[in-house]
Amino acid sequence: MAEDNKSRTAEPEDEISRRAFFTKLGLGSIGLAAAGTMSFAYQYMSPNVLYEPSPVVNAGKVDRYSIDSVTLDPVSAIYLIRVQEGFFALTAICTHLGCMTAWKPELGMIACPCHGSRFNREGQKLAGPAPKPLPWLHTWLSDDGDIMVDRSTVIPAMQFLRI
Amino acid sequence: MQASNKIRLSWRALFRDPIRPFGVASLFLLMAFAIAPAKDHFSEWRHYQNAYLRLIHDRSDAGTLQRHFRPGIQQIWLPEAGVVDRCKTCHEGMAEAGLVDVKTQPFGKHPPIPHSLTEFGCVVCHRGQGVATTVAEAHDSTLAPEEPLLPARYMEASCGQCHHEALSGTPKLNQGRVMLARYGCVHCHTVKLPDGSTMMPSDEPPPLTHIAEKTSREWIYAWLKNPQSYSATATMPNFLLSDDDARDISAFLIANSAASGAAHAVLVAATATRTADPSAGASLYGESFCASCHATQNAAGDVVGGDLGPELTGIGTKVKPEWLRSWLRNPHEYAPGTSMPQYRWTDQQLDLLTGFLAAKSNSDFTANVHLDPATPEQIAHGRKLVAEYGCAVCHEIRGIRKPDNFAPELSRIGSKPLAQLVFTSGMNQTLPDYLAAKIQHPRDFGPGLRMPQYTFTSPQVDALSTALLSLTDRSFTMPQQWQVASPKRSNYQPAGHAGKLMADLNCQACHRMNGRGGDMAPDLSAEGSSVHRQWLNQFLANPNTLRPALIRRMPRFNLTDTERAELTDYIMTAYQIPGIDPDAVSDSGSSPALVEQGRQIFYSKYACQGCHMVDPKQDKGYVGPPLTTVGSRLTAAWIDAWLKNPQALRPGTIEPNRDMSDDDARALTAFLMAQKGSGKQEAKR
Amino acid sequence: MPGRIDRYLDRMTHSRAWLSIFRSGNGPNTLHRSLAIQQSLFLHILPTKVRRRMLGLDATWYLGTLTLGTFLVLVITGVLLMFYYHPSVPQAYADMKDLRFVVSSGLFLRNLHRWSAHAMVFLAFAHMFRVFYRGAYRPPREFNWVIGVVLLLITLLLSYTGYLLPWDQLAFWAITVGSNISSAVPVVGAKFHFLMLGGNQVNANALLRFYVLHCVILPLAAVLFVAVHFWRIRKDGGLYVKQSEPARADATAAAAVSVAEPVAAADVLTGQP
Amino acid sequence: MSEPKDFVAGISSDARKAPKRVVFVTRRTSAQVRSVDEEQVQTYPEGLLRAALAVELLVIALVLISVFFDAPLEGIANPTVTPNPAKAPWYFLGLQEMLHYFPPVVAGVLIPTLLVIALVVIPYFNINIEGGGLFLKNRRRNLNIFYAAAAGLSLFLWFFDVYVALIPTLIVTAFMLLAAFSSPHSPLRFRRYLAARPVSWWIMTWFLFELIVLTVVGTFFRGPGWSWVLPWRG
Amino acid sequence: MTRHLSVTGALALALLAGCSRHKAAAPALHATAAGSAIVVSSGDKQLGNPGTPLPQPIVVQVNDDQGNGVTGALVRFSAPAGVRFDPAAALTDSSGQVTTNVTLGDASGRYQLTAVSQDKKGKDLAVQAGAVAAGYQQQLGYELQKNYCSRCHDPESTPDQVSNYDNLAVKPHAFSEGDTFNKLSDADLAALVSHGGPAMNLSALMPAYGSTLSEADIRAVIAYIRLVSDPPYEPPGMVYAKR
Repeated sequence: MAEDNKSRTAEPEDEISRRAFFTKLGLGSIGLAAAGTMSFAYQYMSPNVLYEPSPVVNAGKVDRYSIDSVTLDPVSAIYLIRVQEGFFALTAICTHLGCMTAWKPELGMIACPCHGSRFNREGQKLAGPAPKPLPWLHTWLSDDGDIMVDRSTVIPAMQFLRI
Repeated sequence: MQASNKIRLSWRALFRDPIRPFGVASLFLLMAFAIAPAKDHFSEWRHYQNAYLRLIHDRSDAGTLQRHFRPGIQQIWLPEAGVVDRCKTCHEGMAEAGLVDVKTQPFGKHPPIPHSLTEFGCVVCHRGQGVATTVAEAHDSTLAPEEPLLPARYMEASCGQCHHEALSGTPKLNQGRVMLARYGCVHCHTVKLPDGSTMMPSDEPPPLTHIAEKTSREWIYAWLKNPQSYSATATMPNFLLSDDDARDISAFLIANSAASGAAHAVLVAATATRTADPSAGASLYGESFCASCHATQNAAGDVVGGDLGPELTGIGTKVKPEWLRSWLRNPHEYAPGTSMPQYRWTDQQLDLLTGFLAAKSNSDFTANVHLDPATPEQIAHGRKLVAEYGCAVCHEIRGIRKPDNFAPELSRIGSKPLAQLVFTSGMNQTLPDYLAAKIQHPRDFGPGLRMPQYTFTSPQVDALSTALLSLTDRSFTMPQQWQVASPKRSNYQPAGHAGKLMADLNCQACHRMNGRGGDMAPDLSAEGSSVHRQWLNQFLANPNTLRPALIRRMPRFNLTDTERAELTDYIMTAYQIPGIDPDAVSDSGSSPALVEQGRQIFYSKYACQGCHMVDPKQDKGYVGPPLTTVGSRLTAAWIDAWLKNPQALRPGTIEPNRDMSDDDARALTAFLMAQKGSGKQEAKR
Repeated sequence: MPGRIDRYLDRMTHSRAWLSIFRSGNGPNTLHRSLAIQQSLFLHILPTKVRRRMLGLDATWYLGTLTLGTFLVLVITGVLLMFYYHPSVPQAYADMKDLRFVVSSGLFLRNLHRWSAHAMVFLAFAHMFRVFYRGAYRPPREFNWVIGVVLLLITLLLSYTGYLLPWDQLAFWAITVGSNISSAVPVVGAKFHFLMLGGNQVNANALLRFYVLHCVILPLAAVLFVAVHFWRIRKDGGLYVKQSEPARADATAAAAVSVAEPVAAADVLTGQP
Repeated sequence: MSEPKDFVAGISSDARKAPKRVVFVTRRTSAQVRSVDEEQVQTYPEGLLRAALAVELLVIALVLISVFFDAPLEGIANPTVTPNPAKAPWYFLGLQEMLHYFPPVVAGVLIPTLLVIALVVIPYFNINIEGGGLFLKNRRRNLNIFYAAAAGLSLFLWFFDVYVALIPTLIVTAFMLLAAFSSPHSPLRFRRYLAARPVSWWIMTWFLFELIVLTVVGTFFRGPGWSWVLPWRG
Repeated sequence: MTRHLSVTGALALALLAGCSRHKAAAPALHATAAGSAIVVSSGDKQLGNPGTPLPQPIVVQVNDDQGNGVTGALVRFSAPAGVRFDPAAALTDSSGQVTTNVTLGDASGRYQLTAVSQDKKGKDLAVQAGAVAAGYQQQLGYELQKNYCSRCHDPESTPDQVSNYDNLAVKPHAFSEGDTFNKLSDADLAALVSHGGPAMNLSALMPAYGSTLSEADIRAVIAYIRLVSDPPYEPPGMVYAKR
């Protein structure tokens, strides 16, 4: 009963202020908990492992590609292009709205079916709404002579893979 | 009362004015919410990644290692194989060549293997639970289909999931597979392989249809009681029969035996010779090279000889002389399927050999076996036991049909869930230990079990366990691109009359032809294109050995000239291989200069004398066959082709491929073709 | 510093935006507080007033409240778990493993969901027996009791359907055993079993059906009936008072009452006395 | 339309009328209004605050449990391998225990259905509105019914060897006998208490007792092949 | 109260039982004698496989000053983690010998096994025995060399496989000759095997196996040679952690 007596005999105003304190404590920590839960939810929602094909693509041996040839690998959505200077890889995804572009040999350019963007063989935009040229992808030769393309790393244009 | 009063008071204190407890409770709530993510943050794998970073931090190659290091959970995902491996999360240095000196797990470098780690993942070979990111769950989870880690000693089993042929890197697995076939495991246990085929036994359990002609009931009894006490190399396991059971089974087998077609000459002569001249018998035994297949115990007490046929140390105790004689005369009459060749011995030779063998007895084996005449009940009970123990699975027994899948199928034993295993008390509760124990002490796993007792050494048990552990579920669901074509099984039989002759001689017991046959003697598939007809004919008449280093030699069959001619013709015509054109290289008559040049490179450039001998006086080469008479034996075309690429003609031969130029090859061929001096003499003889 | 916070809060709670949302505004007087209940969609199914002694612990043990609490926890955790769950075979089990091993705090959420589910079943039972022994089911509350029974069944079904979703041995065999009971019903049993599993055995179809039941249909039903349940508490005259215990009631009341009129949280925020 | 009638039957839905306190009038009580206007407080904040408090405590407990105890997860579902024993969720184990004794139709269908029906109809019986003790009024008849019921039930359970359910039944029966031979004037408080219990109380208590016993047995005392095991043994 | 006691008692008992099952209490060994020297009499330098028992047991002998075996001397075996001895400690038998079966650890490579006894003054007498565990690559190398190399490189002659060693004008080196092989780098060895002796100005009796064995095979053979070389082979430029 000691509790009771104390509270009964307590001065109203400091009683009130104590209540005020506890209320603030309660609501405050609930607020914090809510905030924490938000960040917790964010952490939870961002996956730690992905079930996606690896960004590194094995494009096979060099001699599969003739000089001045443009080869589209629809699965990994990249162009494998061999020119005099060597090899380079472009993404086949249009920089406008992500449609899959197509190589038009008769025109000698890369065309996007969706909104008519046109790119030349080096990826520079020739026409259409596309905001950026097609990015060049990092390309190298593996130990056993296969051409490897990393779709996740973009390199500045005109860096050819010399053979 | 006091207590309850207190409780009531405290509750009142709590609920009189909710604000205060509300505040406090909210604070605790906040703390509680803080715990969960914290626990998640201090996870095992983070601890190991930090430890790894500390490890590589002050190495000289730290830069490279840190560049390769990927924080967070690492995973190898192979959808077609159903593999999700997160082992690399902790085993960060797995593929780091620089860490070869690091012994502390989980950071060591993976030892070199013929496969890429990322291409096959970890669990395919090591098992364990790939998805797990905690040590305990990853390594010793036992929930099917997650299995505990496969101990290193059985690792070869993992190779066996895809590779069904013998690999040079997996001796243990190969041995285990051979044992499965040789010790009759696959007689009772069906083992289906992913390619749809079934594992075939390689042993030859004798038919018991006419056993009464062959041996005595006493011997059967003693043998049943303990086969290994008759001969240590016996492949028949011990069924741990009680005296009565052994008695009844022997009674049944004798009673059940029927007369075979074999004609049994009464062996007056033999009994005479047995006492007469053992040394003659011994020499005949020797020059017939029986020891190539049959072992005997020598004076020193160690068993020497081949293991293709049964050990003959105590044969005299085992078989009746008249049976032995008729068997030696023509084994096929008694056991049509046997691989014992039909030597064409003369009656006198037969007597000698019979006498010699009949004298090889350890009479104390059956010494203290005394059996009363069998009663019908015993015979009936014997029949019951024979059916019960599945004797008919291996042996052909009159009136008892071979039971189908007599014992549990083992096609997927390698991934049997622990939940389905029944362990004996006190044993390690793992699948490998279960298999080992089951092989060593089958009867410990409960009364009424019929699996017999084998006498295996612990390496043999390891090998068998390894072979069994390779029979997994996964091996049946391997992705297409991983499957390795298992070796072709051929059931080639020589055709025609010569074929019949070769069947009688059981050439294929030792020689492989067109993919079928033993590996004791050279593969004859290319014989026709490699040797001279005349030489072959001579050889069949008197098979002198090509390789003095070998114990095993071709026995001499008393072939008639017509038989030899027939055989020679057949071999010369049937066993040709394409690409060897006899006319391409001149068989004889090359210029002496060329021969001399050949001699030069033979001795200097290629130093063939290291392994071969041409001139017995100076050469001592002992690895390859002597080439003193090679000219009269081999065709020039064959020698030429052989020199250029031996492995193409005989895969796996140890003669190294020297990529010889055509000129060198021609010169050497000329030189070797010139080596036929002794050959001529032989031809004359 | 605290003063400033107070001022900010004060300004906030008197801003037009705030008042447009919480029309009642707030104040220490009864009107504000009644309005706070009445004008909130969620609260208005509660009575604006409650007998003080019903707030004591021994009246209800707060079992109903706690059951609702577990339900809320289950809804939140359940929704979060759904983000990582595919109701397909065998992916469902793989998802369990991922939650266990790679999803941040996935294991914790799953535990929370599972244990809360058990707690809810237990609390629902406890609530029922408590109500019975208090005689709170008596007229005019008999229909609310019936609703309570329905809610109990829904709770059991929720837990039962959720039991299959991990697709492990435990789940599979519990559901196999359980579902076979239903096929023992004389006439419709077999058909019902067939419909429940979408086939004759527990397989991908069954998993999907249980998933839909567990995540959509049953929760909706539960929410609906809970609303009615609360509504009926109010309409049936508030929490049940036992006529036979006025004496103890007073004691409780005396104990439960504090002299000072308690200050609502919001009032403290507004700093009004 | 037709002109309005002067008398409208049906429920008045006049919003201005204050809601009336509902009073229940039993057979033996005359309708007299006892207005105990006891003190009421605002639900907000008083009630809500307490509710929030209760829920907070609950969540804290649950969170702590979840942090320290992991939810079970066994091997992937495998129709070919039946775990032994295959147990339903704990709250169904009472039922499964019954299924061990009775045919599915009885234990799986009949009993649960009856239970639900019983629970539903409880409030619609007037038997214990007054909460009168079972054996206080027309004792002889009730006693006979009770004897019959108890004996019948016990025999039934005994016939099926359902000792797990029989023993609680007997215990409850014993207490009911004790109640039957006690009166509101018994010296012992406990006996007075028992004597005042109405029939519904007895039935529900019996049910609760059975439920607890069966569930506990099914959860802890049943091993492979639903055989009897002792949890503290291994 | 009593129940509580009984329960706790039961728990305690269970605990004890569990423990006792786990650690099989080994009988305490007391040396009744002491030698002055300890030698490995058999089982040294064996080739085994990871996690597998060695083909032969290891036998060590404790001798007195006269070199006669001492009976009843205590010998303890020790080795890197993962290696198991059966028994790990024992008293020498009448001939002064202790025999132990060794199971190697799960990592392939070289293992140092130590046997320790004490002389009269209580000073430790230690002797080392080496054992190597062949991993996949070394195992492959072992099989290959057994087929292709050992006919000449292994002086041991057995009935099954007569050694050609004595027949060679220039004697090949046994693979265990570390002093010879450790001088050669992996590249040199690879060249020697694939191009033959003349390529390295060595005897022409060493044929070229470049077209017979694959590079991986040759690497495997080299790995085997490195494994069995005595003294042990130290790979050059190996990076060791500074700690």
